[in-house]
Amino acid sequence: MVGAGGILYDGFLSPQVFLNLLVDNAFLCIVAVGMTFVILSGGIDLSVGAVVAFSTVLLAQLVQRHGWHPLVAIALVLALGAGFGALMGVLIRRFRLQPFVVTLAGMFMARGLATLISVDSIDIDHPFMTSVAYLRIPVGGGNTLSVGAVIALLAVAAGALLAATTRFGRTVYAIGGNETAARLMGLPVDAAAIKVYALSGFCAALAGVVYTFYMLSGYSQHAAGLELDAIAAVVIGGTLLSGGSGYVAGTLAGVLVLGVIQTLISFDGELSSWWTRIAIGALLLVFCLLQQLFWRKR
Amino acid sequence: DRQADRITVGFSQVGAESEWRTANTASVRAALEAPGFNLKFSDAQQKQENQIKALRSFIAQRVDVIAFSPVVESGWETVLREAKAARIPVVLTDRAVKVSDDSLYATFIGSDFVEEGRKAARWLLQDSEGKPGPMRVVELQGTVGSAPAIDRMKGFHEIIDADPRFRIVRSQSGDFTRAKGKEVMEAFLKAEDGKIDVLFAHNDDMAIGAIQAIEEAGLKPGQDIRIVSIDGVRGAFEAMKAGKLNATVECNPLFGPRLAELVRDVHAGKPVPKRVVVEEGVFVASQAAAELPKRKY
Amino acid sequence: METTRPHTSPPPSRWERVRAWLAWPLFWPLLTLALLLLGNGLLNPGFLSLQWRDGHLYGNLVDIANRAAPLALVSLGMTLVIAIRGLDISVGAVLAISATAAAWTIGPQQGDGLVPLFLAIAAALAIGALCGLWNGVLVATVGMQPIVATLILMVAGRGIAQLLSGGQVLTIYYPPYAFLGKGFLLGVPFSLFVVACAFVSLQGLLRRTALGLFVRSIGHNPLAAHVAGVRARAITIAAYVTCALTASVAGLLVSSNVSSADANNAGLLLELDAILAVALGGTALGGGRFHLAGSLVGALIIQTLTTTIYAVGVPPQVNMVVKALLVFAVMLLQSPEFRAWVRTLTAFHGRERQS
Amino acid sequence: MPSTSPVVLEARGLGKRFGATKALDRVDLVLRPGEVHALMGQNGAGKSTLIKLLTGVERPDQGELRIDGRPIAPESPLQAQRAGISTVYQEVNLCPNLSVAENLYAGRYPRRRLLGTIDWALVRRGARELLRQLHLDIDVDAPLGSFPVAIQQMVAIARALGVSARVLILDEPTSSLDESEVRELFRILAQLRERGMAILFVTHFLDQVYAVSDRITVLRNGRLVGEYVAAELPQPALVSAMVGREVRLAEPVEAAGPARADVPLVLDAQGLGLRGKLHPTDLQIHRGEMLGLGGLLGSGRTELARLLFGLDRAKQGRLRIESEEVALHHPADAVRLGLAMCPEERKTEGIVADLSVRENIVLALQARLGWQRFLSRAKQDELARRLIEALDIKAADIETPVGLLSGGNQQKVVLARWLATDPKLLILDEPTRGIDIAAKQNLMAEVVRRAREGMAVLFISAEVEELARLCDRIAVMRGRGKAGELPGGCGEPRVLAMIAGD
Ligand SMILES: Nc1ncnc2c1ncn2[C@@H]1O[C@H](COP(=O)(O)OP(=O)(O)OP(=O)(O)O)[C@@H](O)[C@H]1O
Ligand SMILES: Nc1ncnc2c1ncn2[C@@H]1O[C@H](COP(=O)(O)OP(=O)(O)OP(=O)(O)O)[C@@H](O)[C@H]1O
Ligand SMILES: [Mg+2]
Ligand SMILES: [Mg+2]
Repeated sequence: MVGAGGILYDGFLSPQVFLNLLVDNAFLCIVAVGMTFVILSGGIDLSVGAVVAFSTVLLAQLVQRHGWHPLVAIALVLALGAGFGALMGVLIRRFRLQPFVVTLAGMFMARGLATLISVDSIDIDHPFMTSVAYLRIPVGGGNTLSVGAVIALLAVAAGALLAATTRFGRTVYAIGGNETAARLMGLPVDAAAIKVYALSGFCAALAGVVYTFYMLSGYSQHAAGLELDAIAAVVIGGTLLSGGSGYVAGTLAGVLVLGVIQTLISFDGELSSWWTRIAIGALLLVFCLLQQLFWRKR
Repeated sequence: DRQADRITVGFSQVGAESEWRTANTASVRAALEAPGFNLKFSDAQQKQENQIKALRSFIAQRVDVIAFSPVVESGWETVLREAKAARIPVVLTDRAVKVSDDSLYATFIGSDFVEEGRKAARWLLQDSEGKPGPMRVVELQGTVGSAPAIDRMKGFHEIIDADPRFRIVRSQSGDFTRAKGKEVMEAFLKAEDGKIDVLFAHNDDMAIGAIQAIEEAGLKPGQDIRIVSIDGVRGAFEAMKAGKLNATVECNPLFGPRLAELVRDVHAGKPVPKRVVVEEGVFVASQAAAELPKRKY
Repeated sequence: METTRPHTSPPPSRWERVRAWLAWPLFWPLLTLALLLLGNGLLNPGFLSLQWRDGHLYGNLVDIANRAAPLALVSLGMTLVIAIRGLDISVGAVLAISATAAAWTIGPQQGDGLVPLFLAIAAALAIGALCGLWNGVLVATVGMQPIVATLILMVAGRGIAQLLSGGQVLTIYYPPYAFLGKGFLLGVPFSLFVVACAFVSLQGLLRRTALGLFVRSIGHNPLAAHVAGVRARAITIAAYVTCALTASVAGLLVSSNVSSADANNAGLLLELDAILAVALGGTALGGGRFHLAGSLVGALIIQTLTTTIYAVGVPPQVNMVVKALLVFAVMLLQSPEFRAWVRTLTAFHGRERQS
Repeated sequence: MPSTSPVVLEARGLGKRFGATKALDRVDLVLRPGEVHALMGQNGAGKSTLIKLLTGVERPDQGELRIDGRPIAPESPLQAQRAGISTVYQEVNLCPNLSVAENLYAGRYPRRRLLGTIDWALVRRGARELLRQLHLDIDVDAPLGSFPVAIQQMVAIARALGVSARVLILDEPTSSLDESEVRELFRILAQLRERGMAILFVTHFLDQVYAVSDRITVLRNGRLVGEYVAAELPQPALVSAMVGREVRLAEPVEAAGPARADVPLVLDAQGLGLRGKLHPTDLQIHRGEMLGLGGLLGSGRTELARLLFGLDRAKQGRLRIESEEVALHHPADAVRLGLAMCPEERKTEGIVADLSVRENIVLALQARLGWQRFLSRAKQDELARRLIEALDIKAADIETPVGLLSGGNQQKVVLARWLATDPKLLILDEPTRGIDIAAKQNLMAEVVRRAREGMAVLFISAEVEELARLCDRIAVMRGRGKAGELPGGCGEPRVLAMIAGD
């Protein structure tokens, strides 16, 4: 696929194009890492896109209009994100509500609160924020990565470690595999499930922070539909939606697949709006069929 | 060869969320696919992220000029700096952006949403001359948080709030669509028990939906309730011709040729005005019959 | 530890009857709906009134039912798909395609004959069935996860619809078509008859044939159903086709109601609302247990929420927060664990006060 | 043995009610260190419920629990584990998606000292060690779900053994094990007993009870019948204590003898095989014949059954059903041709736990009839009632979800489902797993009766005695292929010899 892109479009195969995949999808990547845990545990979190938007607006509002130092504001935003996720987790576990519905209401809530804070978009010109936003970390050969991309890579690494080598991570897999069994094995099922949503909320808030750096603005309509992209990335990355099976590294691959599709589309420069959509669908189909083929072979 | 003489333009469109946008896309494409240009078109599916990616890819492909209709006003600083660093001039279309440094873009061509709101209000004042108050106004807003919704509301209120005869009794978002416009208007009519004098809709589509709701409630749109909206799409002219819509403020999407000129000038390094406002008028019901055949969208 | 419940004073038969009511799956959804309507009636006295106007019923209740019709239809189909452990997020796109296909079939002609009407309906249904087949095959035959499989059509579907419409909002100037979505039959919106028809035929299929048993067995334990000889693949495909068909009928209703087909906006976010309706109606999203009637009630609840927001005059920026709070309230009311928790809280306070 | 020896775990007057069923009624149980205690009772007597109360899965309605004289009220399995109780529940309750090693260590992972992360090397090594105790040599990194239930059960046992606990509770640990595995288990139990562990053990095999246990507690219909010293309770007395009346185990049913050559073939497989799973195999079954299928764990019996039923698709060979050549793509094809199969894995492939007993029973028949020919509710009820009575299924009523039945009764429901279709050929893969002795006889009598009426049966069982006694002919599998055939009534030793391969 990538090869085809290289043949078809000039400049497609330059290393920076690939690094840009990371730069432009850093926030998606971070959200998807949190989402991976939720899906592994057999749940789903639809609120992430809205939490990203809320985080950008709150951060922008605090920094631009209330004069907070960005770092303090970032700490608050991250804490709020985790708290919001934990709250949804408690509702889901304590009152046995369906995750889909709770997080859908959470999505309305977060976007609604974002709109309440500020209807229009807020530009950020705080020197700290701008300097971080423009910071480019050289990775050799004249190519660079943004801070957000580095955070995303760290998030993937941390997520992979968390999933593979900690008690919490393994409990998440166990819950997704067979919740009753996990309980009978004496695993802290409820606590872990709540932590999963808290983690997802935290990741969304972190993605919101990265997004704020990326856009240098806070806006209640940012990251619309991001939840679906994140879920798609996770599932394309090989995680089973019913839980219990999948890898964080796969999620990174899923994000990159979506990114490549987007890049292919934007490199084309011929497609009309509707053909763009059809092409995205077709590329998704091709990737999924390839994945299916690969799986069957294994 | 000839390929080299051409100006390569990367144009990033918001999406295809409305007829207005489709007309706009068609106009721009027609103008920039003409000889002398080499158009790279990209559709952002209403997402700013996608648009930023598109701009990045234009930069990576080293186009000569970038033109785009921003999805939102803010958040362009970074990518515009990259464009500037790559010495690619940027032309904004349709909407302006907020950036700290004006030199990040060469020029802006498009409409002034606030002014459109003002025009709608001015028409209403004019049409209400001599009519006694109080007049109960309802407003169908566009998508919450979108620039046209915010600005059109601002402009409209600026003028209307100064006249004590008018009272905006209800204001709700109709998401710029016919179906939502109709649904919200239905609820308005019932909640106000039909006592509504004026409807201001942020776009024609919502007005067209609302007209149906008014008819279904047994009232006469255009007479019992006066209606003014913005955009000037063909459907609005049909409604005006039928006497169901009183006025529409034009928001002209057909600035493709003008854009092509600007792009050529910018590429040639000629000085261009920082802001080019597209010619737009206000059309009322009496002009509709004559104007309708001329409408292109 | 005492275990014997003192069932002495009220005759057990009455208590049993109340319990049976409480255990009825539709009880809590219906109660929620009733409370919402009642709350509206209190806030806004005219809300519940119904009038006879121009030969049909007129009022908020009619609007709610009429507006909820497309969502209710899609929720019915979605219920089936969810019952077999699937998910269909392409319903919004299918709705848009069908609406556009219908409008496109009618074209600019403005006659009064009924032929274009039937052609339009046939076109919408055919394309809907095709979409359903596509989803079903991707899920059941290729073995993709339902959410990705239907994501493909969700993304591409609107593109196809726009391709058909050329990006325009297709206005339909053909009077007979308007009857589907805004006509009245016996004073009641025609769309309600469509929903009723769909509900009764689906309910009949599931209750009067073995399909209901098969669907539930597939939803609860697909492997066991397979071993027992149930043709799970065919039923899965049929469920996706049914779901897409309901979406295309909904597309007919929506486009007829506003006399136009908007490829880009028709049915936007419908999938979320439909799944929400299914969940509010008491269907488990994990598959197996399902309630068609509950999904109808769920759709009504959602539409009532929306209409409430419009009727009460909530400023648009607050819409989302209000909706979120209402959804939270509705869910908590329906959660037995929450009710038990409230009971223990109040019992605790009662005891405190006594001591 | 003096009954004054110290007590580790003591339950007094435990009661538990589920809706209308009183699962347990004031039951006492006393476990002493260094003793193996058998908990006996018919299907649905309340054994598993008692264990769930002891281990915090369910909370008792009444009664109290003490460990070392201190009252405890475990609220969750975790608390019970902390109190020193290690448990193997009746159904394999492990996570199929996790590796074998993880399942053994979940909840008590060894951590690396530096980072606090899990030390996977140690987990793997420990897992191999634990399994070696049970003489099990499998890939500990493979997901548990990829192994047959027997292996999963061994893993569950290994997990319980790995916990340094004071009380070990095993609910039907041997139900899907072969004799050799059972012997390993008993050897280990004996060691643990030496070390002073208190062991509670549930089984339906009487000989196993006498082989290991020191004491026996018998339950009947949720009530305590009594606690006995094993050595002082003869087998018939134990059986009557369980069943509640004087029973002479009915005259065991026996084989009808070899089928005559003129009886038509129901099934004729020629060189049926699937690469990597089953070598090409020939098999014939006549009308009214009971064909036994013997072999060791993993010898390929289940694979053969799956191929015959269309659950896997054969890549080689031909299959004729009633002299008609068929290609089975789907179990539905097999069901339509009049085949039936009671699968080995009850929980995953057998019952639909959330559907009622009635629905589970009619499911296969309905699938065979097709969706249009819907059995009326009255017919369904009648069918369900008849089979519930015939197989003596203990359920509150026919609308009870099957998941709420006791393990043995769930197994009977699966059998009932297939008997309801009145098949030409019934494939039974370990059908009597978890079924009590009285019921087992009853059940096999029913199967034999049907066979006499003309139904062909393919009977897979790990109990060689049963095979030798019941079958008209016995085929033996070894190393994923057929090793040979023996006539019925040839005696246990010959079958055993062929299974072992000498
Ligand atoms: N959660 C539950 N809800 C309702 N009834 C239950 C539940 N759990 C068990 N029962 C009932 O309690 C009774 C005892 O069941 P239990 O599982 O303890 O039997 P058992 O002695 O273990 O039988 P088996 O030998 O078949 O495993 C059965 O009648 C069963 O139907
Ligand atoms: N002792 C064992 N060690 C490793 N794997 C085993 C063992 N026993 C069985 N298996 C696995 O079981 C799988 C299926 O075996 P199969 O079920 O065909 O045998 P079977 O004769 O039916 O045995 P069972 O007695 O368990 O029914 C094989 O894939 C094999 O890898
Ligand atoms: Mg049991
Ligand atoms: Mg087997």
